Amino acid sequence: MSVSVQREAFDVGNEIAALTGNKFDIGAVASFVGLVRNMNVEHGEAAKVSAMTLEHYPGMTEAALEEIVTEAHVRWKSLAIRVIHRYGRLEPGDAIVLVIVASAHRGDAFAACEFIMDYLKTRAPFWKKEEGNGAEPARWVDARDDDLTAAARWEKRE
Amino acid sequence: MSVSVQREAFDVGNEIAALTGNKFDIGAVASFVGLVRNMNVEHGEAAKVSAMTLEHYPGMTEAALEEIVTEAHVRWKSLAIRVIHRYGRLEPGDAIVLVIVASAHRGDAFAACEFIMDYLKTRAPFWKKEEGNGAEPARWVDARDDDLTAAARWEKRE
Amino acid sequence: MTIKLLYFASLREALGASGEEMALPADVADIAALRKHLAARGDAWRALTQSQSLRAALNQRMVGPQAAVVDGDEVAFFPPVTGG
Amino acid sequence: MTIKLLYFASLREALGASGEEMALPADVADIAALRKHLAARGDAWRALTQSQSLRAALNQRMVGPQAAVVDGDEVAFFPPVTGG
Repeated sequence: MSVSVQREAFDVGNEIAALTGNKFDIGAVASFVGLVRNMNVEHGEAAKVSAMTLEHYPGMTEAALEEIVTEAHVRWKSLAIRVIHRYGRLEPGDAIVLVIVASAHRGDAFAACEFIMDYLKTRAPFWKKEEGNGAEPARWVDARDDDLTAAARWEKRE
Repeated sequence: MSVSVQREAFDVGNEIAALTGNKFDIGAVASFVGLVRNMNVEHGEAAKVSAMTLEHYPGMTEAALEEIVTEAHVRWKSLAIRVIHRYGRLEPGDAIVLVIVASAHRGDAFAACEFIMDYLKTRAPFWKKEEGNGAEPARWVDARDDDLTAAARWEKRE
Repeated sequence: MTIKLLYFASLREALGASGEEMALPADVADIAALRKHLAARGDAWRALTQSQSLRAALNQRMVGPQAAVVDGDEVAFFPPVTGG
Repeated sequence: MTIKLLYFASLREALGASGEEMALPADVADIAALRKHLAARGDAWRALTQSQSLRAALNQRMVGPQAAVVDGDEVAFFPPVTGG
């Protein structure tokens, strides 16, 4: 089970240990954790964020993440990959997403980990709704052009 | 204290928590763990490795790592960086090195983390001596041309 | 033919519905035609033809406007994704 | 003048020493001259001039052969690093 979509928090150390334990050919483990920030610079002068709620498309989410992980396995020499993405209501400092890639050498691990994050940002069906200071209603987060650009980098290499 | 050189093992989850706790402007945490592998493909047909001993240059090691971390802070928008490098005798599966970079956005975190690993590989005064299957004496690990190439990538961007 | 429709995020809120079972006329045979068919309901539904950025998934995979829709399909409409 | 010398890894083993305090003649004024001075001890010490890959650090920073050596300096010689 390399992909999980869940409400619950995760522990990075436990997840790395579970992925790499008893495998002695792993030399490199690259990982990424995405966290809720207390501001959104897209909305004017760094609008305050007090919480956010992640909605997703059950079924398609898991399938999209599995497909991205499979693509990473095809492109790089990875030995093990783990992706956890949370949904529901989260507060600043809470972890949203975890990607771990284990491989023999660090180049493959870093590249596959960054690729998964970039693809996930533009292909996995999650939507964020942010709560501000309470004075105005929660707002849906806009997709970022930066994320499209980041994902497009990997297309050119094919 | 962003850099530690120590014999003791470390816990990735604890280190990430210590680096990011009570900071709510962090959106991205990229980390890397290097592990002892049970083989060395440089020595003929994947020579078995039963253990390795890391020697270092106390004083210079810490200074070299601090300098690399400072350079990463200059080049990327990182909010917090942690580097731990172990020395002494380690066995396959044991962690050797940990690099964590926390930043607002993932591009900075990934780039700074990979940069630190690449520079550390060619600039921090550590030397590895590997024990094989016991039939022959321990051997010093040769520096890898791959690592020089990886470090040189970052020079070109200056 | 009958399909299952799902709406997510801001579209779900604008439509006031998260989905529905729907019987389709035979001439509504692809995603583009389905969007036009739904937009004809008026008001908030016009976003289905007027929003350039709106995405469609057919049986849980992202598809373009020409994708054929057949009996039993699950079709979802939603704004660009913002996970991660 | 007196300097502190350190040897690491395979060089340390080849020399059978991890370091020493050493009084230097006045004409041994840079890293290149120091390597020649040490190599004149013979045997394993010749690696200090013959090994292309051997690195030097002066007061805990990597330096080239032209770096000046003065009284009280700490000079280290070692093979290319292999940490990480």
